Amino acid sequence: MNELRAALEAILFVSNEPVTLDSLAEALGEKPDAVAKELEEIKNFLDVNVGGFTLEHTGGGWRLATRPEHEDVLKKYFARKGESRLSIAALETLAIVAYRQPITAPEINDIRGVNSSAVLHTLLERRLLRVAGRKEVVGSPFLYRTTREFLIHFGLNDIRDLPRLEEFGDLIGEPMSDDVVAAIGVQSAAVDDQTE
Amino acid sequence: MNELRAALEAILFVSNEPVTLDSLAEALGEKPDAVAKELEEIKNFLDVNVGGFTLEHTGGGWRLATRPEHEDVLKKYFARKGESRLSIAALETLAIVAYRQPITAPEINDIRGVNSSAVLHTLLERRLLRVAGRKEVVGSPFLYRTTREFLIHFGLNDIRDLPRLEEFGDLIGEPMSDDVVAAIGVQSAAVDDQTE
Amino acid sequence: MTEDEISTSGYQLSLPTFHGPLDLLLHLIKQNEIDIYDIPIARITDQYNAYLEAMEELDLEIAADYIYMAAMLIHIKSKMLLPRDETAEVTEDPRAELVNRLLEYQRFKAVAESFAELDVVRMGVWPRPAVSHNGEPAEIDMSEVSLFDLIDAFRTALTRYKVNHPQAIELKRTLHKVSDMMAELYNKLKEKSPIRLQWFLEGRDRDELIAIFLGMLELVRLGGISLQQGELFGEILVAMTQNPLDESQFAVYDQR
Repeated sequence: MNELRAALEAILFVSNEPVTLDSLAEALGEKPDAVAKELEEIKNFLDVNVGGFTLEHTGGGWRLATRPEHEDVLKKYFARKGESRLSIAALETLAIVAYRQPITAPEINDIRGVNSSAVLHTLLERRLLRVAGRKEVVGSPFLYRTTREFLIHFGLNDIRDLPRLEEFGDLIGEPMSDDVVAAIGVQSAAVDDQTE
Repeated sequence: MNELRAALEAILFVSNEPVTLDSLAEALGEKPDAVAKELEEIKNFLDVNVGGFTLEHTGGGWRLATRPEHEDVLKKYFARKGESRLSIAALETLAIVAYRQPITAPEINDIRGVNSSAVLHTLLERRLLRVAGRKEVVGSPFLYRTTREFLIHFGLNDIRDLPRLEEFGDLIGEPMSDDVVAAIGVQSAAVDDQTE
Repeated sequence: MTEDEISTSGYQLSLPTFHGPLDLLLHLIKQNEIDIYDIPIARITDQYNAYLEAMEELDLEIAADYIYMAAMLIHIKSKMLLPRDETAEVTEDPRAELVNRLLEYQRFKAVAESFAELDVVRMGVWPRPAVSHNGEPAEIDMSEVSLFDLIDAFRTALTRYKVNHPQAIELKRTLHKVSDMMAELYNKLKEKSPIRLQWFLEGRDRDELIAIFLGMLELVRLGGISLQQGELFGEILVAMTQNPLDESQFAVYDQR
């Protein structure tokens, strides 16, 4: 097998951005002409033999990319995949509810600094959170709690098995600052009364 | 050109983590068998015709990845150092968790004869291990398990693909005499019940 | 095992480093070509201690784990010297547990070695770069989300909150008044006296503990309660005295 060509394929494969002829030639210690010739050959080879992606010569250089005709397939695939995925925002919201439950949406928004209603909706839909009554304050907002599914997912028998604050730093690997510990500490009493 | 195959190639190309047979079959509306057959064919085709990357069956799914022989070229081109190698302590800890999971830190310490908490933290951070609940014993220690990342890192498709523990270790010394066997109470039977 | 070059007072001395006491013992067994099932404990103990001494001379820190093993070896050695109980049905070899541990550790060490080879090879395997689809923010596969991620997410949120609200965490904290704690403790004692202090403190957070401690001292000072401890580090009992207190006066002791 052609070594230069294999090395080019490897670099192109790992690159997100178009790679320039010059940078390739330099890294591989080859003449730009030789590299250009190989790139053309890779392109031809892929066009004939591989239906799923191609090598395109764009303004900035060369890059491997999917073909337009697969856009729908990819969209569909990633839409399904998204169902089993959790955004960072959702994970954060889940964590806040876990440690501060029962908690209202305004309280969550306050901690996160952004509106969390869409994320809450997702978490309710995934059955990781549930509505557990209303808080007796102006507007009677819903109170949220974690569910049994939540416990099962994280391998916990009880919500009280969540890592405690003194274990917090150990697990993360750095000591927690005192005020953060204090903030976490406040909730430990609130967590106590949740028995599913 | 084979449409199913092209669609598979497109999905594999845009995925940076292993994709499962089921999710591919579902998204493409095909039978898993048919998809599996195509995947094998793509793998064979790449192994014969493409030097720069291959299709590997790892971490419970399939993914495109470069071959080990291009590590130097890639490091040079991307001016990246790559991840540092795992320490002996980390590898020992991984080995123990891989075969004895779920397992607690005290149990790991006991087998290694040394404290492993710093190593555990590194492995959690590199996502090679995860916390999977607590053990119901005094102190409720966390239970650790290997992750999908662990499987991918070591090129395993499933934790059960690990060789049996008995196959390891050129045991020093003579075979056990009968009275020693009686004294020790052969323990090796307890070793192989490792199933996820 | 690696050889660490250690430079001391002008000359180079090479001392192998080990990954724990079991690793060192395995090394000694191998070096002496000893049958692992029939370890001459006295000899191995001497060599083990000699190694620790060498480490000490080089000012290397000897972990507690090594010292613990040294003690264990001496314990086994002393047991070996005891006359065997001929009447016992099965004579337990004092070395049995150690042998088991060594065999088990040796297996995992071998696994670790094979992992090390894989680690090198697989480090050279690179996946496609992560791409965000439709500009969506980063996502995590739910099956891969663990308690570690959950804690980390919570910490990130709190840290960010702290940065954005330098004062707010302080304000949100439930303040435990010394007077409340005095009243709570005093009322408990009215129901039942004495009580175990440990029981009363259970499940309290740090702020509460401080308030309780201060309140308790005030109650003692006022002569309303007494504390008893039977032995050093023993259980502390809290009891009512014959001297009734005016609860409405507790608020005086709140400090801001």
